[in-house]
Amino acid sequence: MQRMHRPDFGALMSEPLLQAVNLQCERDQRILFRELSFSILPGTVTRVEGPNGSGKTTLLRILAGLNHGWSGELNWCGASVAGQREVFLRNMLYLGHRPGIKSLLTPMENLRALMAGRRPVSDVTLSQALQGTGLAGYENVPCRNLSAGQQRRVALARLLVADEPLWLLDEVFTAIDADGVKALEALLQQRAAEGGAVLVTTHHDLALPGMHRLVLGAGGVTDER
Amino acid sequence: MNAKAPPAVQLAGSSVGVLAAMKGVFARDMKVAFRQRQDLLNPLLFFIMVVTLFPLGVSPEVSFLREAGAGILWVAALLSVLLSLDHLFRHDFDDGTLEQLVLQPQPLFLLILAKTMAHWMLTGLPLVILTPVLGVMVHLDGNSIAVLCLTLLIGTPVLSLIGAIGAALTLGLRSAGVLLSLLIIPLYIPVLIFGTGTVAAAAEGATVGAYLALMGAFLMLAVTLAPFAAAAALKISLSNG
Amino acid sequence: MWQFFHKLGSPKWFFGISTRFMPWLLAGGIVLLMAGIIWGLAFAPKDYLQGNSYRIIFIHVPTAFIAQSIYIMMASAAIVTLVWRMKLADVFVKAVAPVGLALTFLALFTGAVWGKPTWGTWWIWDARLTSMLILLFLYGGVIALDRAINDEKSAARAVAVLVLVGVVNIPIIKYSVEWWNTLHQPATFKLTEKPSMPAEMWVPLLLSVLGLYLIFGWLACIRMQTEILSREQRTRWVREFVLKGRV
Amino acid sequence: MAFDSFSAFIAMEGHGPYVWACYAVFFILMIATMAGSVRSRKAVIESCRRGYEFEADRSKVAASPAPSASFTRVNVSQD
Repeated sequence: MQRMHRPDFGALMSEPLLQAVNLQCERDQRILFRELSFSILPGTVTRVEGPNGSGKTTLLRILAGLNHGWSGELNWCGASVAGQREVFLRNMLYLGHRPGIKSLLTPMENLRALMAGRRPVSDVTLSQALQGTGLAGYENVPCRNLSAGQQRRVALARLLVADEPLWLLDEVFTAIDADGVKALEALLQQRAAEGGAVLVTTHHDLALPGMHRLVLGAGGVTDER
Repeated sequence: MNAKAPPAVQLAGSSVGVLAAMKGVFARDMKVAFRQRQDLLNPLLFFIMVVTLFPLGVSPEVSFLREAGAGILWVAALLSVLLSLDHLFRHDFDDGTLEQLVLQPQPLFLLILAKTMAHWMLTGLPLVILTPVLGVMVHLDGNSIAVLCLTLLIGTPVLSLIGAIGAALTLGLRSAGVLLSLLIIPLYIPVLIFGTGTVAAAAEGATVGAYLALMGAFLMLAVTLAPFAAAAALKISLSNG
Repeated sequence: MWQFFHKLGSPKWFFGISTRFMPWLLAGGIVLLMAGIIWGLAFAPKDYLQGNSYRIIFIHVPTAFIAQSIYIMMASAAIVTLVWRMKLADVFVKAVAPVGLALTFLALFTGAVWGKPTWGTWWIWDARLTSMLILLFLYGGVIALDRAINDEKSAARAVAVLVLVGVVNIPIIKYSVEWWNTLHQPATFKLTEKPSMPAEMWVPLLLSVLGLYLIFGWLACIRMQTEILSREQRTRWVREFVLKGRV
Repeated sequence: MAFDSFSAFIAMEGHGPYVWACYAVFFILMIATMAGSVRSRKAVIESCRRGYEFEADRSKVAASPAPSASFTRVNVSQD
């Protein structure tokens, strides 16, 4: 996979992009995590780990601003996320379990619709992105005729054109074949090298040197660096 | 970590304008709807069938139909819109499109306004277009049919807008369809009253300008307030996921 | 001031203070309500137009009035829920909605029964009765939505949105129903509209309204306490209250 | 007193059934609501108490942490 969007290194930054202070989340009368504090620095890949039900998905959704019902502080570039929601949303890309692909539309139309609210991207770039995820020749086939893995790749094509510095990727490796996983690993690494920050949950073993780990567990939270 | 200097990243620039984003949402909904044309026809068929039930179930007499016709058509239109509301957010919710919509950097209520407009174009507008035919079938006179079409033209967007609140509130719940009707029907009552009342006034020869203006005020109120409520409701419903 | 506000939102504080008030609310409510009702039933003069059937007014008006004001109170609490996220506010909405439903039903039932000797029919599409019927639907919707959502916090916020949407609609509904009423049946005479009511009538009416208000206050307190206990059962103060019987 | 006798009070000049039916339903429903509220408060307190006692028992028994998952097959009788 080859990224289409190459950022120019104008703004040099070393302060944390996203900072969580004392996050606590309770669900159905059960505390998922408490006193969870961490910083996401530019140029890092962080893997959120933990057994099923430890709150990995919930954490990512909280960071993305989808879930309410938590307490603590979330800061974007040093200021509260709540006060600059639109700026934050413009700089954050979230891919969830459900990737946001309409089965009635073609990969091309899906990608175009997903980018429509973010930044103008030419169709040429979009089709290059689709080719980059191995969907060459499928650009104009309705997504419902594609396999689960191919549909997932449509969503991943977004990563090839994304300019958001922060990526929150929830179980993106699901239904992706071995080659795809390798390519995606390379992509994440490349993104980190460009200065982007990636937070990822997965049950795959990732072979990424220098990867950070954020471990959620029933017995409490450890933040390993 | 490697010992290199911290890498640099540039923050993303300003996002697409609100209008362009709304257009994107609208265009996608229209495109999806036209890929699944059967779903577009269903509320229309339902509309026709409900109207058919009244002459069969109550009386085919011209005098009855002429008096009740506007009410029958309004109730049938209301029910058809109600029937279609369940789909307004459901598919988007199931495939994750809704999450992406909420995470777009533009104000959510405007994006919802775009979605609701698409919903109206796909359900309300066809109902209005079909109304003259059914109006003739229930023996309404020409003037009444014209006024009825006007009230539906102003009223059905209100139905879609208020309905969007209900659809957002019941998103992802069991038996959402029935619950949606329970929540929304009481809120539809004023529109129904003024819709049919205007036609009745026209039939008695009164001028209807004031009534239509009042319905226009309803529409303005719904356009300005309903998307906010629907956006708040949508965020709450998504928070469960 | 802010501290007081914060304290007001604390379930524990509310639990303690309400326990102290509740006996007074209940006793005062029962005394006032019974005084109003007995006065109204046995001592108030007969209405020259409607005869003795008008004596239903001493429960019809209190139930109708309080049923409507409960919805307004719920809407105020809904704003507090959405803006300040105060726990007590959503406890209040959840606790009093069924009471509002019951009182709305009573207002409708007494109105319908009153209609029989007055209009000669059990139900007439009178503007007030119709508005009350729609209010009953609104309460039904609120309760149904609350039951349907499992997650407590989401349920509270969703219900708050619905209540606010409803309260914006109530004046519109009332106005439209009244307009519709004049359109379809001009000049029926209204059940509770009196040009001038003698003091022997309105004083007992006032007493029963106040009495029912106090009883509603008691009901709200006890139902809120129930809700608080079940929500906060993992806190230490509830544990102590349950095991040792004190707050 | 607006009535001459107790029977006149009950009859209310023919309006008695309506008036008394209203008051009966009012009192029944109000008392039911109040009694129900009292009972559900007691029920919640009782269920809390049972919960605390159950927890207290369990904390004595379970000292060793259980594995997060064992995936042992459960035999299901198929009648």
